[in-house]
Amino acid sequence: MRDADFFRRWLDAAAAAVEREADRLTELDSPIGDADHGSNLLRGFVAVRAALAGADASAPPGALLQLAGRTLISTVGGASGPLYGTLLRRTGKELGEAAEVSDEQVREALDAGVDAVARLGGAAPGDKTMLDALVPGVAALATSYADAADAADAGAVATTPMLARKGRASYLGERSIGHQDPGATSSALLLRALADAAGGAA
Amino acid sequence: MRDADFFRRWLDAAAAAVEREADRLTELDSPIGDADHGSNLLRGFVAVRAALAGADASAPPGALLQLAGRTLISTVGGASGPLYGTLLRRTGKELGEAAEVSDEQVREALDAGVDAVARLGGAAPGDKTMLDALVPGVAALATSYADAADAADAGAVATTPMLARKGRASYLGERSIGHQDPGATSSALLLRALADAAGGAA
Amino acid sequence: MRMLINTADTVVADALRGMAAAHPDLDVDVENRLVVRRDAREGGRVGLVSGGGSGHEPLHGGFVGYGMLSAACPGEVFTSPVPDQMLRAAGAVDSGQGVLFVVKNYTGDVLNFQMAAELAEDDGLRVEQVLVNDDVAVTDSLYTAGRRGTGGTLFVEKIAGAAAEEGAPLDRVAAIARQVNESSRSFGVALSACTTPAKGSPTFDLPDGELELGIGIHGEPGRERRAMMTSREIAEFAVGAVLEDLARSGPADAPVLALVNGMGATPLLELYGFHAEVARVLEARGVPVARSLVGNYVTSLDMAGCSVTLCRADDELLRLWDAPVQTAALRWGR
Amino acid sequence: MRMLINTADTVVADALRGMAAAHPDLDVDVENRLVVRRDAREGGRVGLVSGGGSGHEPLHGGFVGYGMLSAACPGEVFTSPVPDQMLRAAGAVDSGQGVLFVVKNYTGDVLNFQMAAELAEDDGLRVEQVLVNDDVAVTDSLYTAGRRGTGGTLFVEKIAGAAAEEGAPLDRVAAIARQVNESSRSFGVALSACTTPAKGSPTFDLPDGELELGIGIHGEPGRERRAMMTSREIAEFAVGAVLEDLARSGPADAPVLALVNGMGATPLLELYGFHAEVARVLEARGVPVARSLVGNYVTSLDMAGCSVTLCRADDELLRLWDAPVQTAALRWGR
Ligand SMILES: Nc1ncnc2c1ncn2[C@@H]1O[C@H](COP(=O)(O)OP(=O)(O)O)[C@@H](O)[C@H]1O
Ligand SMILES: Nc1ncnc2c1ncn2[C@@H]1O[C@H](COP(=O)(O)OP(=O)(O)O)[C@@H](O)[C@H]1O
Ligand SMILES: [Mg+2]
Ligand SMILES: [Mg+2]
Ligand SMILES: [Mg+2]
Ligand SMILES: [Mg+2]
Repeated sequence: MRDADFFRRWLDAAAAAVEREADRLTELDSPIGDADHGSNLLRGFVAVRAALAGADASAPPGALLQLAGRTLISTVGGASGPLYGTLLRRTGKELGEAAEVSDEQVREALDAGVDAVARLGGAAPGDKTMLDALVPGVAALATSYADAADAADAGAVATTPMLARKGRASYLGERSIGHQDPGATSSALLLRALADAAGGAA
Repeated sequence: MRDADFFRRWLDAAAAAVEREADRLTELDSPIGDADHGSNLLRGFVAVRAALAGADASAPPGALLQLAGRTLISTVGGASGPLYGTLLRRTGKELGEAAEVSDEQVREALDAGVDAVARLGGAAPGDKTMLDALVPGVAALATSYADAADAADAGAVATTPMLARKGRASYLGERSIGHQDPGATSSALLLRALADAAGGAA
Repeated sequence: MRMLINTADTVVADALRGMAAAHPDLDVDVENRLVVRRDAREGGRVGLVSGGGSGHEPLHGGFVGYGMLSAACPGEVFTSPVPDQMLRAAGAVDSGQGVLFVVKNYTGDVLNFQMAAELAEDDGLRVEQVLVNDDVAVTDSLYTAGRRGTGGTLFVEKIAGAAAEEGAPLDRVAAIARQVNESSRSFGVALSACTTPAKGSPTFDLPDGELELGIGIHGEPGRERRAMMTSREIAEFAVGAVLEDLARSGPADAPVLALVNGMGATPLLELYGFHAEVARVLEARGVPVARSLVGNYVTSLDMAGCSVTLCRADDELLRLWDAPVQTAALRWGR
Repeated sequence: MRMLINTADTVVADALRGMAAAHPDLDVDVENRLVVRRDAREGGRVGLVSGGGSGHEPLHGGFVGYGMLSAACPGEVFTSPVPDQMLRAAGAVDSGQGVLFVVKNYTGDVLNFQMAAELAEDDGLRVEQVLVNDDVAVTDSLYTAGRRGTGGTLFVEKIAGAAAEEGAPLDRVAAIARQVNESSRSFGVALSACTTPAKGSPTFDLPDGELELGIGIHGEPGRERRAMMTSREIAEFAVGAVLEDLARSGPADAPVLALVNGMGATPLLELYGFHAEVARVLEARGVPVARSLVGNYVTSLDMAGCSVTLCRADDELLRLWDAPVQTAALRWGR
């Protein structure tokens, strides 16, 4: 079973990954975007850290994720703010009030979260967006957290040859081919952070 | 004695020199000026060519120089337009209506022209301006046209270590040191053209 | 990095402090990132709220005031604002007549404004939204993010703002805004990339002697790179693309409002020269230019380049365009 | 060369054609290089004529109109106009009340305007001249070319223009213009050099991470090169230099008009941020800011950087500043 501390460790590891990789994410967002993805997420996860630090010590997993999601929505802006915010809020809502949740519940909740992202943004796998990492990543949760991280990584890498159909990269048409999607890359970081949290607890 | 044709050849050679050296003059005007001296004179001397082509075949030396001076004033702009325009107009006025003039008259007329430039611009030799080529150049006319050209060349080169006190270069203060003055350089071209005209006629 | 800034993080807050100092007639909330017309709630007008990433100045903050926007929500550089800003802005300008959100069509702007609209409606406000998507360089389809909102935004904000100022009700202001958007098309070119404070180096590499055709206003490269063209050739290309698209939805010879817009680093001297070519092409094609605007209005930081926007204008749009406006960046008639 | 032009030779003519197309209310004479207020001769006002090299847009052509200039004479890029232009302009705007030439203090401008003034007087016109020399970066002495005319020119043209519009006689308009000049001081910095069309490459080499202090508006380097400074440090330096000089001729705590002027390629976002710092320094020194203007007004082609100009303003200057103006680039009150 996974308690609130597990989710705090996840979000903490995610924040650390974003801090570490912010410049690279912004760099990826330059040729096919507007060079802000790293600074967007950095602003958001710094705020998430602060929000979690201020949250009730007894807050259950679902409440923590919803708080993190609301914080991203209120601080990130851009496309990724509402999308990642929705991912965490929806996942949190699915987890409800329980103090501890099973890995199966985590998987189902994340599945619902990813669904909400797809509905909000109108994108599908293959469109060269964060969904190309999130969808295979969350699917692989069925085997293990480590597999999920690996699948998300592979999904992110696989966006390189894709032609973008959503987000700013789509404005480039054919010229979007040959660049890895920044959002898929940050999604892979999030799932790697989840695996780290799970690994540390194992 | 020097007839109208001599002065036509002078101005023609001057125009050719400016056409040839325009980029270099503009280049010299970049570090200590505003990067337009070459294009300024080019515009002016192209117009002078046209004006002379349209001038009465019987026009005497004085009239030709006045016409060239007026043309420079009406087409060049900047500092060099009124200054070179005044040089030629004043020199032309000194030559009066005579169809032929002696070298001594040429020297005296140019002397008056250079004086007019000094009065108009308020500069003196040593201020890092065209006067640093014109004054020694016209003084050396007392010996020969070739000496005048050499003296003007030397005068232009000697502006390099000077601190500018007039014109745009003066805004730079100490930083004007180490650059050759563009106006002194074009003045040396004018006197070299004069020597060429005299040499060709000799 | 050649920027006149303190730190990359404070660029937007610093600019808002400067707007506050320069324009005492505006309510500038630096903390909450809002520029609000001081008398926004007086007169019982429909509120007009826009916003988007910063870096496009004077859009949108420079267009807040009499006859144009009621409030603007500046996001971080090239990053759409967060819903909290639009929600607060809506609350600050609503006088019971409802609020129109003017949203440039970017995924981020659309999602954030949408969230704000839902929250505002939860609060009991009436909110309409108009999406600006005037950029013909981008293929429009159900399966893409669709066309970007660029120069046409100025026309929408000015003309809808004039309607709101006259006291038109929300549905009418929204309808006019949509009409202006549907009548507006833009095309942009870049002669250089721009540099965001966060990245500190140009967003793409454009060798001397080449240009990008079909750029947006966020430093993204265009659809196509070509060898440098003359101002005349660019005008022919850009106006041609705009007119071709515009002709699909109306008469090809209707009078237009013409905006020649600088991307930030192109001198006004060049923009006027370009406008001469735009006017020439329009004349050759028999399109009367009813009004012209030349300058930096919807920029992309320090990018060199320009865009041209044409808006087919009937008498009513023209009348609203000519109506008095008093903002930091657009002003006439008072 | 990243320019939106046809050819280097046609830049000024092309821009004038564009002005003619954009502003049907102006008389633009492309051939003779003149921008004239259409009703310049009506109303029996003193004529206000200015001009100078092109590349500083919107100065001067953008300031022709009601309450400001009667005519502008654009020279080639960075090259003062020729006397023929000013003479023709004087003839076109004189209604018998005489003409004031507003001349920025550069050798070329001074000489060409002087020649024009003499020719105009030969034609029987009354001509006064005012020399603008507001740039404190340059040492003023009898033995040099003296201080440059920069941002203060806008204050002189606006305020003297308002006086002329009110019907003040020539000597009074000239006296006000001189008072404004004597009350104005400027200081400029460059973060990059500019590129003239004729040369096609930057006028000087400025490595990343350095800036030039005390630049003019013709792409000339400044007095001093330094390691990059923050916006706050630059404001402290520039405002300090301006105030120190201004204090020599009047009370140190008099209200000022403040102009934060972009050199061409610096985004408005940054200019507003810089204005915040300027306002902060002025407040710390107890100098009230009566009015602010932030934007690109007296530029240096595509140079990145800015200048700050302060003009000590008594009630009468303030009243004339606030008076209506209707030009392409400055407009309020009508
Ligand atoms: N419609 C969409 N659905 C899913 N993800 C999207 C969508 N649009 C954009 N994204 C993701 O968002 C990322 C960009 O985020 P970011 O740079 O922060 O926002 P913006 O594009 O507004 O600058 C893209 O790389 C892509 O993965
Ligand atoms: N007061 C002056 N007296 C004499 N020559 C001058 C004076 N001021 C400038 N010059 C000359 O003019 C030259 C610059 O000419 P030019 O570049 O055509 O004009 P501008 O300085 O107006 O751009 C300088 O190199 C200098 O030789
Ligand atoms: Mg982005
Ligand atoms: Mg020069
Ligand atoms: Mg963005
Ligand atoms: Mg010059």
